[in-house]
Amino acid sequence: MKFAVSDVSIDPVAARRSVADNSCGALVVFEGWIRNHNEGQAVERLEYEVYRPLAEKEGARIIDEASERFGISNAMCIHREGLLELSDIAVIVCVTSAHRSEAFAACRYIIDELKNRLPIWKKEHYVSGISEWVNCQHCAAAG
Amino acid sequence: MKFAVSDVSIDPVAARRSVADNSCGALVVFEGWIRNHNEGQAVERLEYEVYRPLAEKEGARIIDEASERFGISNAMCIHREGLLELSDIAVIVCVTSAHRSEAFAACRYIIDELKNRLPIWKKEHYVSGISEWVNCQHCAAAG
Amino acid sequence: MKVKVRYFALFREQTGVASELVDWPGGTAAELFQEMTGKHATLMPEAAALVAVNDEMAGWETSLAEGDEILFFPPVAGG
Amino acid sequence: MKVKVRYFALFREQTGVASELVDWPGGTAAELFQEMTGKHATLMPEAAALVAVNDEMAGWETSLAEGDEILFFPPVAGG
Repeated sequence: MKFAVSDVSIDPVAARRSVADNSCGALVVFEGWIRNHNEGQAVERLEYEVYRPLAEKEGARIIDEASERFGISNAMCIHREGLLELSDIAVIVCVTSAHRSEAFAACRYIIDELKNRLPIWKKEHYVSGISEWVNCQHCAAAG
Repeated sequence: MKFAVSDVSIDPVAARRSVADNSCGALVVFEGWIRNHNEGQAVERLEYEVYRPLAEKEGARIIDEASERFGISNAMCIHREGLLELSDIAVIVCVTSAHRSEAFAACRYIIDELKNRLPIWKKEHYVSGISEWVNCQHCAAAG
Repeated sequence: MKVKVRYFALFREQTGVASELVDWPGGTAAELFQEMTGKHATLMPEAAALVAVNDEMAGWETSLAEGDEILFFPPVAGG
Repeated sequence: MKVKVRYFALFREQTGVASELVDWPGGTAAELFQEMTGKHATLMPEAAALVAVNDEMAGWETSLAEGDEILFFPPVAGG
């Protein structure tokens, strides 16, 4: 399991453990959390819709690309779907390697590519009662 | 406690928790682990010597610099001293911020500066029975 | 030519359907998107959207075949 | 002029002492390092080492004063 979509809470301890290996000198972890504000709006909770068949295939591909490109030891990622509350972990990426530069670069690569390429959509529910699909309001207005 | 030297095992879960805050959307963690090889030698265990008064002052300064420079929310670091075994955590850096770019940049800055500036020395004990102060053998030979 | 079209997230809410069977003269993914934009009147410009055909990401110029499953994705926002 | 010199890691092993009191004519940190290199015959070139005076990192050109505590650091290797 290099890439997974989960409909239950992400366990960061288990994620970290899954990439450990005593040939590695460096671990870099990225976690994306649900924060209480976005673009000036107070956020109450958030909903991720994931198209799993393609997200899983593309997620695994991104991790393979990072492995080849940066020569890391291990990498994994879990992305949530469903309803999330403040402070929940939306996504975790863990990378290990012999030295730290590759681990930093690969972790950054994986999260950047995931955000651009995976068929995942985020609907923010604001304290005001309004809800909105993130990244869609401007395009919709232009359409 | 932004920067600490510890003579007991580092708890990565407590470290992570200490920087959490629901205005943050990103957590980046770096952990340095004792790996089983260095420059072609099989490593058995490792010893860190730390000059605490200066390490603590300089460590806190580096974290302040990172906070100012990258505008992050929270950052912390713990560095071990004493005898460490394979897979032990030698150092952990945790950084949170609203967005991921600053967290990655600040985490990288902190670990790079720590390695260059803190009065900490590492003696590697190899499986061969030899032990050596890291970064010192070449200079000593030249002297 | 019959194809199946699936809508996600904002597109599903705009069209009011998760999927539909479409019988049309055939053409590219872009042409089908135009067709559906006309039908539902609410989809955004294709430049902002993505398309996948049979569970692989595809370009808008892809020619569609009988029985293809076409997925229209609004801008993604993972992470 | 009396100063206290402290040695760490490799330097402590090379000199065989963790610290010593030195009575010398005075001068810069670099000059004291040369003096101690002569005495112990085993310290590395100053370019590879670091010096701190009274618990603050210092330059090799720092002039030392009576009672200063001078710390000689071999190359650091944290992390």
